[in-house]
Amino acid sequence: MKSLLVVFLGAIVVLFVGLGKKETKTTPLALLFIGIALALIPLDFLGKLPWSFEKNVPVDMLFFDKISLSFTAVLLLASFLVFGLFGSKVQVGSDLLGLLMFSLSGGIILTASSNLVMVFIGIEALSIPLYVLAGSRKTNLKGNEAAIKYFLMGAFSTAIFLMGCAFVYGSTGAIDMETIYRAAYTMEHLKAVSPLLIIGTSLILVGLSFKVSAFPFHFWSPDVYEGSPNRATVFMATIVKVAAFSAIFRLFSIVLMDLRGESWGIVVAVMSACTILLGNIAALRQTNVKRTLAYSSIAHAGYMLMAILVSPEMGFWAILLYSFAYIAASVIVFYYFNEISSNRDESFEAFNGLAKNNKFGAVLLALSMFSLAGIPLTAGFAGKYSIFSAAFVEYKWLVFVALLGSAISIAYYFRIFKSVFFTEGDAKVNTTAVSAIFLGIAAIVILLLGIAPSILTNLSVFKF
Amino acid sequence: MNSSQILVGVLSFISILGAMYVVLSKNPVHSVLALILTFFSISAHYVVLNAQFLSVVNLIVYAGAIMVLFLFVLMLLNLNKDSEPQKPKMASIAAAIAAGLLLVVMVAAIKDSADRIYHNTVEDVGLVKSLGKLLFTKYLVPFELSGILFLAAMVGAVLLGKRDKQNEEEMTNTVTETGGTDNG
Amino acid sequence: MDNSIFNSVEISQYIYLSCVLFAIGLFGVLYRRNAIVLLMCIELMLNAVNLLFAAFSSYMGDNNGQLFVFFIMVVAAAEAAVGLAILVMMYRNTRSTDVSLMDNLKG
Amino acid sequence: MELILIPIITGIIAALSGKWSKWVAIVGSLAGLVITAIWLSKFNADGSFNFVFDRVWFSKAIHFKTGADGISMVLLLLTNILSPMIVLAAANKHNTDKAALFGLIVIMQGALNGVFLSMDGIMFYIFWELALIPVYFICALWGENNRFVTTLKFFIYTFVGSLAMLASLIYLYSLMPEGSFDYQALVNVALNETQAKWIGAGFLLAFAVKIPLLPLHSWQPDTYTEAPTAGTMLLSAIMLKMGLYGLIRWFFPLVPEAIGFYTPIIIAAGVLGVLYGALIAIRQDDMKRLVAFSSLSHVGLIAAGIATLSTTGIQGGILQMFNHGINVFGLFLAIDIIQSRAGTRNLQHLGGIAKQAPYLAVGFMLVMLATAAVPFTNGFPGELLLLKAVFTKNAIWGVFAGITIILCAVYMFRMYQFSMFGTAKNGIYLFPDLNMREKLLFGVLVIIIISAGVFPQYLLDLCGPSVDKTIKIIENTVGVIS
Repeated sequence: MKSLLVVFLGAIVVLFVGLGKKETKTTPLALLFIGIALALIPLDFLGKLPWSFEKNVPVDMLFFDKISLSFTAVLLLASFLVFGLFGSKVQVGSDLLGLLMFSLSGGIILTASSNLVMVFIGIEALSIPLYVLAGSRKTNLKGNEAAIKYFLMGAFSTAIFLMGCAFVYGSTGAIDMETIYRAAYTMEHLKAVSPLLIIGTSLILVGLSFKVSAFPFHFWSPDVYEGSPNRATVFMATIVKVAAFSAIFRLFSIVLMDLRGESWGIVVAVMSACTILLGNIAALRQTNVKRTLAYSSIAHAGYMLMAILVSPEMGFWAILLYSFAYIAASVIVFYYFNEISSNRDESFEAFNGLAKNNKFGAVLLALSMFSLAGIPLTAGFAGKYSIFSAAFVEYKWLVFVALLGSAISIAYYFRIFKSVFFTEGDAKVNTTAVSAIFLGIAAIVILLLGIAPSILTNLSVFKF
Repeated sequence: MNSSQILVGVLSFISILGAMYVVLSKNPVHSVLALILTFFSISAHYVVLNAQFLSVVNLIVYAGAIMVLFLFVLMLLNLNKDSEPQKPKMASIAAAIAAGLLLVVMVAAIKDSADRIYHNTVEDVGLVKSLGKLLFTKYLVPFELSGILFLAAMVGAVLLGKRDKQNEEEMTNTVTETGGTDNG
Repeated sequence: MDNSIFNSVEISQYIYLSCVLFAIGLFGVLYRRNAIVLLMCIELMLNAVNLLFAAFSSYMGDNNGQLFVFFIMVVAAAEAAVGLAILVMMYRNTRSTDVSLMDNLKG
Repeated sequence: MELILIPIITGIIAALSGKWSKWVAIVGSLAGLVITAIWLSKFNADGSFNFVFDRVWFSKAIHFKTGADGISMVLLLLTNILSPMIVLAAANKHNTDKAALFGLIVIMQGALNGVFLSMDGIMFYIFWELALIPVYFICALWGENNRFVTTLKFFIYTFVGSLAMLASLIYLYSLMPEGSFDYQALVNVALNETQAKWIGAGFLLAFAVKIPLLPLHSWQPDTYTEAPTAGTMLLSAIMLKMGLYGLIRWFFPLVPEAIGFYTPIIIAAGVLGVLYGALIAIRQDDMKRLVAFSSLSHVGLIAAGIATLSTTGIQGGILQMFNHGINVFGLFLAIDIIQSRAGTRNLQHLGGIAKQAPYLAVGFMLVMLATAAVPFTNGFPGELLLLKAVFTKNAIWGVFAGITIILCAVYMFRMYQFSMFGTAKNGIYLFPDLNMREKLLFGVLVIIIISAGVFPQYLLDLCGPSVDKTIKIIENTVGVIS
């Protein structure tokens, strides 16, 4: 709650400090607020936190437990890195920064919501600023296209999500998650799950799948990612995805857990398998790095969906680890992509020869590629391992598909490798000291969670 | 068949008719007008359902504010003519199949389970008083948050609507007569 | 209050009505190409949802559903504002609101 | 523990230390050798695991657990003897960025030590993958023209193999009530035959790609040819042994239920590899390619010998793993020296080197004889034990495998004759003899070749009890293996 308030306050302050003045640099201010919010997370953890529905939090609609705080930490870390790396170089207006912070607070609401109304408001608060962000290059046709596509898809998926909520409301008589949980539990035990509830959860799943761009609702994301300005793309790829996953996790893994075998389990499993395969295979055929990254992020959504299918304790740990790994690596890759492609060349060739001119960058890129591909001793491996081992008991075939997907992913990650390390060229990135610090933080996250992922679990708060 | 059944039937018919016209009309302005008609019928439904507050809000927010905004934009952009090119048949068939499938699935789900929804009519449901009480106690947090959401939306709309000099110079095919700036 | 409506009209009738409206809206989203009409179709879908919520709420005697509708209306207004702003921006650049012209992004 | 960390840390330091990196790397890898020597002196060869180090790592199920028994000790010895020599051998290269190369070699040493020391399934997997990355970079950064495609093929082959192994490990893990990846716990899991076959398939895929066994070998000759010499040495002399070691330590003890199904396959693939490799090697003109195929042939015999699951077979396999590592290093060293001076390694363009470089001629001769398994060189006892084991298991396969000695002699002598004798076909070139560094390398090699040839008993005693224990583990499940 404290973090949420700080982010809100920060958004408003940033918005008004920069108002009217053209060249004010408000990035440090935004970073300050996000930093404070991030620092407040451990404080919240020190108190005794409920795991799920033990109510001892005064705020009724928002629910700050281990799950929401952990996801909030991921979101804040991600936005800290994004703001640090993408806010400093290009002149970003304070209005855009403020909007990003509004969006971030929408993400935090989403992670903490304990009521479908709050989920809805969270989604909207997360998305509406991003519709604007996607179109912030006003005269760029690609930017316009991305904005309109993102907006239409977003509004459309929200409508579907709301229809699902209505059905759930009709079948359980409630919109707060605790009552839904009870009702679903009772229904499961009476062996009389209402078809209304099943179709409601399916529609909710569809609506949220649009947000995380899971198959078959992924088609918009490569276009939107490509057309949006880089800072919006990285925000969509990291913060939106993780926030939407936190909502999916809470709704499906916890609230509707009892219905998994009955209704959505196999659907999610098939979706995740298709997402993984499609994302990885389609990424192979791209010539534009940004589109490749978009498809790769689709594939990663598939892996994260797997974590919904297992018991909440294991799934939570896995998805959290995966989120950390994913955001840290994505931010690094997008940063270098942003710096390199500034002269409008978004092909793989733009990366040619980076290793010669910028060793630091090449090593960091290698590290994040390894993490994304799931090579051991990076956080990506720890995340993949925990997801796979948790899912193996029930969904063996899915794990095989996922392993196959990982093997395929090597090929396109190594295309970037090829350009960076093995091809002559003149790609150059002038990393400032400030950027280097943020990149260093991301790299440390990757390495630390890769070498000793147990530090996450060993924090006493994560012991379930 | 008693009077309320007939009333609901007629209202439903109007809603569906309006909705069909929204989708099928070639002229966007006609669509908007049909949509307003649909919204009015839905408001009437709310009255029948004893949800007076919603009915009023629906009229004010949807039929009043949003639809006027739509009309305003349509007029502003001079879109009030049949500008849309014909779509290939295949696309319309595919769209119809997709929508029809969803409808069938939903109807099939309802068929068996509608009677399981329990009826429990409480006197003050839907009245402004009870809703207001709930809104400012239990739903205070979402209420405040949606205020902030509005702030964000407003900033965003202004940001998109305004034209800054730097962009003006880049602009290749500037359209001068369409300066809609205040849609927030 | 007049309770006769709840006794004489089945709730399923409202559910069917909302589903039909929702499906019409969905069809429109898939079928039409004018962005502004697409936006209208989405509003139509949202209204179907609202109606469904209100019906459930009235029949179950539970106020929460009606408040949900209130929030949907409010937020949809914000969304529509931003959407129209994007639309105007698009129109300035392309002199059209036809989404099928938007195919610059291809893989 | 220290055997893993010290090389990795010094490797990273070496990669960062610019022009001093050569010395840092040599010191780091020699430190590994010194620790191995100390461990050898303290080693208690009774078949148990010595020097056990155990800490919780990822979670309760995954520990950082290391330990060395006789089998590991032989391979640790091989790794730590060869790593300093590979650094030294690479030290003359005019590479653009030597620092990273030396660093990567030493990191590789640490990762390989990790593979041979792991006593936890996931830890084994992690080091298995970790060993792949430095060698990938060595090959891809300093290799020859076509290196990117070749190394990518190599990487994908091995990566797919390792993913299959990961799947098998997770499968095994999911069958345990108290999940754990501890070696002992994994060994203890009781499987039915179908499960054992599936799990075995995952492991075997990983190991067979690395060894490489016959249908999965296609990455090998290309990679050897394209890789820089240091990379080829690491790959052939040490990395191949990871697969063979995996067979002994992990494959057979973990899925003994499926050995009835898998041993014939491995023996067949091994022996066919022996013939195939040897026959192709005879026709090669590129010396590196020739040695690559000869290596395929030798390793096939080792795999077949191990799969007989007899004491002679496994002991011979371990002995031969050590000796093949030494010999193949020697061969690639000689080829590297020839190539760097003559500018080519094509046999058709070489000749007459012996006259100009007698020291090289003698050293090369000895290595070649050892590879051809001439008595009193190190190649002989291992090959003898392996052939005996295969012959006892299946006479026909044994006879086929026996042909290898003749074929090996043919291609080795052909290579030697074409390169060393006669006259240069490619004009006359000046061929300076070995310098001090190369003399040192060959000197050490000669000492090891002769001493391991004359006293093979030392290594056999070192690994004997552990081999017996491994066989006992398997027999506990499936009964006595004939």
